[in-house]
Amino acid sequence: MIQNLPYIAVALLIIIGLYATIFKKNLIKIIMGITILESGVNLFLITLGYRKGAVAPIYTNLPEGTKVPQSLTFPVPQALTLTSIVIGVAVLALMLAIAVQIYRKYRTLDVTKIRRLRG
Amino acid sequence: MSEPSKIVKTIASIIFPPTMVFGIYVILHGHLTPGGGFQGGAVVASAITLLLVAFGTAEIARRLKESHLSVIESIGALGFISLALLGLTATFFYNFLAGSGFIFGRIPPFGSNPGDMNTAGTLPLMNISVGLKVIAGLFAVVLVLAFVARSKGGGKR
Amino acid sequence: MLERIFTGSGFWNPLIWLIAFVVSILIVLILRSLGRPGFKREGDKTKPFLCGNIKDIETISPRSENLYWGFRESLKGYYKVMERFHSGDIRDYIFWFIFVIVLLFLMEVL
Amino acid sequence: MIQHLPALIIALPLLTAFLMPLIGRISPTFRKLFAFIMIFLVAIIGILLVHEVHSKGIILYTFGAPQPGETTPSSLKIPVRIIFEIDGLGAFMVIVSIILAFTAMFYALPYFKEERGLDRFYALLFLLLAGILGMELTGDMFNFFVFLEIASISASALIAFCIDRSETLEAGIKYLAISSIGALFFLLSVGLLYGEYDALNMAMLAKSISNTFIDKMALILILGALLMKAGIAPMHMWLPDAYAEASPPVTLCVIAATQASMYGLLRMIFTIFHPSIDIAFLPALIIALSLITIGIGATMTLIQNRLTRAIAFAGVAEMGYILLGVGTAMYAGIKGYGEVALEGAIFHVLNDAIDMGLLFLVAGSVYLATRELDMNNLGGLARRMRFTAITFLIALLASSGMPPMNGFASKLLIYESTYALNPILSIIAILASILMLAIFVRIFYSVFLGPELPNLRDARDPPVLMLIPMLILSILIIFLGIFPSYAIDKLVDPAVRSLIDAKGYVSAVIGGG
Repeated sequence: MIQNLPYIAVALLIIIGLYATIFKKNLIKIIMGITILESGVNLFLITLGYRKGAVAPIYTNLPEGTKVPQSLTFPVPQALTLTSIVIGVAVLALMLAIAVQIYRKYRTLDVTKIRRLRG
Repeated sequence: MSEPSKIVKTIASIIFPPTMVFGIYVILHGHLTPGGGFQGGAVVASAITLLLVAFGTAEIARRLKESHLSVIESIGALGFISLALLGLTATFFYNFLAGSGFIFGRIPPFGSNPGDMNTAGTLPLMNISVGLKVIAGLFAVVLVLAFVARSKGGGKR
Repeated sequence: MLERIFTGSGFWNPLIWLIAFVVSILIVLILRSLGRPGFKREGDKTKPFLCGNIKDIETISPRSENLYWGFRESLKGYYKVMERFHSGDIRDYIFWFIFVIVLLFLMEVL
Repeated sequence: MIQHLPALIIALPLLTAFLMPLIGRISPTFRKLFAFIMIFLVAIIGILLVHEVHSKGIILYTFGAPQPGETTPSSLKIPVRIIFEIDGLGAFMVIVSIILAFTAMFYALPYFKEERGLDRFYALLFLLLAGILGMELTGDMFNFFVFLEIASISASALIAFCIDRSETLEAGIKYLAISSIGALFFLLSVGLLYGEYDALNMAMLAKSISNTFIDKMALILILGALLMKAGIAPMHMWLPDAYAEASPPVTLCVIAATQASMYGLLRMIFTIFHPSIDIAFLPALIIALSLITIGIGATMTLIQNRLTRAIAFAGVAEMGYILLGVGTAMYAGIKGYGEVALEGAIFHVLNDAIDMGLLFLVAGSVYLATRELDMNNLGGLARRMRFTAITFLIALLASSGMPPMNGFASKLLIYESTYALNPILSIIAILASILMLAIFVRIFYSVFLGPELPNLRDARDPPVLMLIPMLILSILIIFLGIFPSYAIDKLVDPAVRSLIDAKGYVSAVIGGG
């Protein structure tokens, strides 16, 4: 049970993120929802690389008696997560910048009012 | 918007140098310890953002032009891509410095070791260029958003 | 150059089509030349007949939204649904995306 | 140098994108010249690459390896490095993207004159090109995700580029939000596959995937994300917004990104998942989705009053035709008429890109001449803009599938193969195509025919530099229409063959049979 806790957290985060993106009206909250969704996916990737009782795969100053590579966690998912975080920062920055400009033009962040493109 | 108090300014000035040093440390030791260009760059950019919060947008924008930031960003990205292109003797992104005995060229021993800065070939150089790009890019984002926030706070439009 | 592509049950050759097109145009031209040669275009013969007192007939033309009015009128119910479907609300976009994934998932599980 | 082509075709756009802010400081004219030279170089590299692929078969490029072809390190038997793997389909998509990007850049150089921040615009355009090309060349799942995100981020920044109009911002954030969620689902499924097989390489995954529940989940998530990115109903709503509000050069590049997503779909379905995964309802569902897409696209075009938006909905319908071919091929297996359907679908990718691109370029010329896109306020433009009217006529005939234009050849392949599957499908497809023709005639009438409007008296054809890309695309349409077998033999057939030969794709990387 306890080792499944991260996966439950992943599911919760993804559901919370999707809930926020589908049911919240404020554009900023939708952006937050996307960020939460992204944290869920990142947590999932990190959890994949975990090995019970293993240490981080850093060769400098490993504890005495660590077996390489058996008692190291997988480094690849961590690299994936880092890349995903960097991409997430770019997406977040761009979305916020556009949201600011949208607020300037529409004077609102309510997505039910930001819909000149329809039909 | 009221001016931040003296306490904020003082604390920001005290915290700023260690944060900068820590960020640069994270960038430079990216190939040895957790961290690297992006993480260290984010730390440095947040240090500058701290100044932005404490001393106001106008003061920072007077000293750091946004166009300068974009030039720094370009230089960082160009450094990265040209390091990758230099590896074209073998393949793109080939680590041509590793084990060459030249700068960052020492081969580290396998397994646990105390960590030697002078290893890993092109990786530290790439970390530095990514760091430059991230510092400039993140700070430009913060600066632009701060400008927008200020122009709205003034009740314009 | 034999320009044909096979479609499983037949083939398509644009050159043959072009030749047929040219031939049919020739036939049309021949038919046209069989018409009355003395026909004159002047006068009111070629103008459309309009009742009522409409001025500036040369500048009036139906605007884009009035074209195919009948089509639109007969499919009014459909288009009402479609306009509600294309609401322009960003949440609906995300909702339909999730909907399709959940649909796929449920179809797989059930 | 020839073995480094796959790396250079990504590296050059990236280098250009990063150089742009520096180049822009020198002089605007130099910036234009530089952008043009670089896009020309990228096009040349692309053509050379395609030639290499056609003469030598699958090309591999391993990043950071001592040799480009050394896919697996000597001590390990699994591919750990990022690998670019270019087969016939990838080469075909490179051609499609390069045609679109080249004409877009050509068109953009005179289109934008007075706007600020143009060096960012060109930088983003090249970044978008790098993202699209990366998606088409990569042989690594995670790398595909990264390039997908690069393409979405730069595309949405480009869509929202003209911040003077509020609608562009709206379209930009809608595109960014939906595509980042889609990309996150893609990443989730990459994580699932990695957790199960410890592999990110597409060939490695294709070899090891079996029919487990997790694989099916991963396939469903990937399919959802890529169908959305390809603009398939009911997830197509971002597409008319994005296409209609972006400036025409950007729209062309976004079309290329959409087609790259369609490529991803083909790659995932036929190379990675198809032989081993068995989801019974999937082909039928794909066909159903494609019919919905065709129907919605064609009927929604009718009630649009904005020129670009009407064209964009027609683009939705075109994506439906491509998916119909794919679905038929999935249903029938890649043999017999299934192969014909796949051939039609892949050929239609090229045709759709060219037709839609030309339509949007014409819309851009109309906008440039009149500053108006509402069709209620347009009319009689053919008197003043003869060249534009003729190119629009060519493009509308092509995209509604009239012989002898290129759209007819590919649609015929799709019709006949779906007829073999079920006549009703192809009847619906043909009816929708006829409807599209009728609607395009309406658009043509209301924009170009009718009496001349007094406020549009000084509308003119765009300058010669902008006519050239339109001319290029028109010539391509007519050429591909009259000589379709040329394109099919040279480009489409290698793509279809490489899709059929999934084992070859795998063994090129891992070795063995």
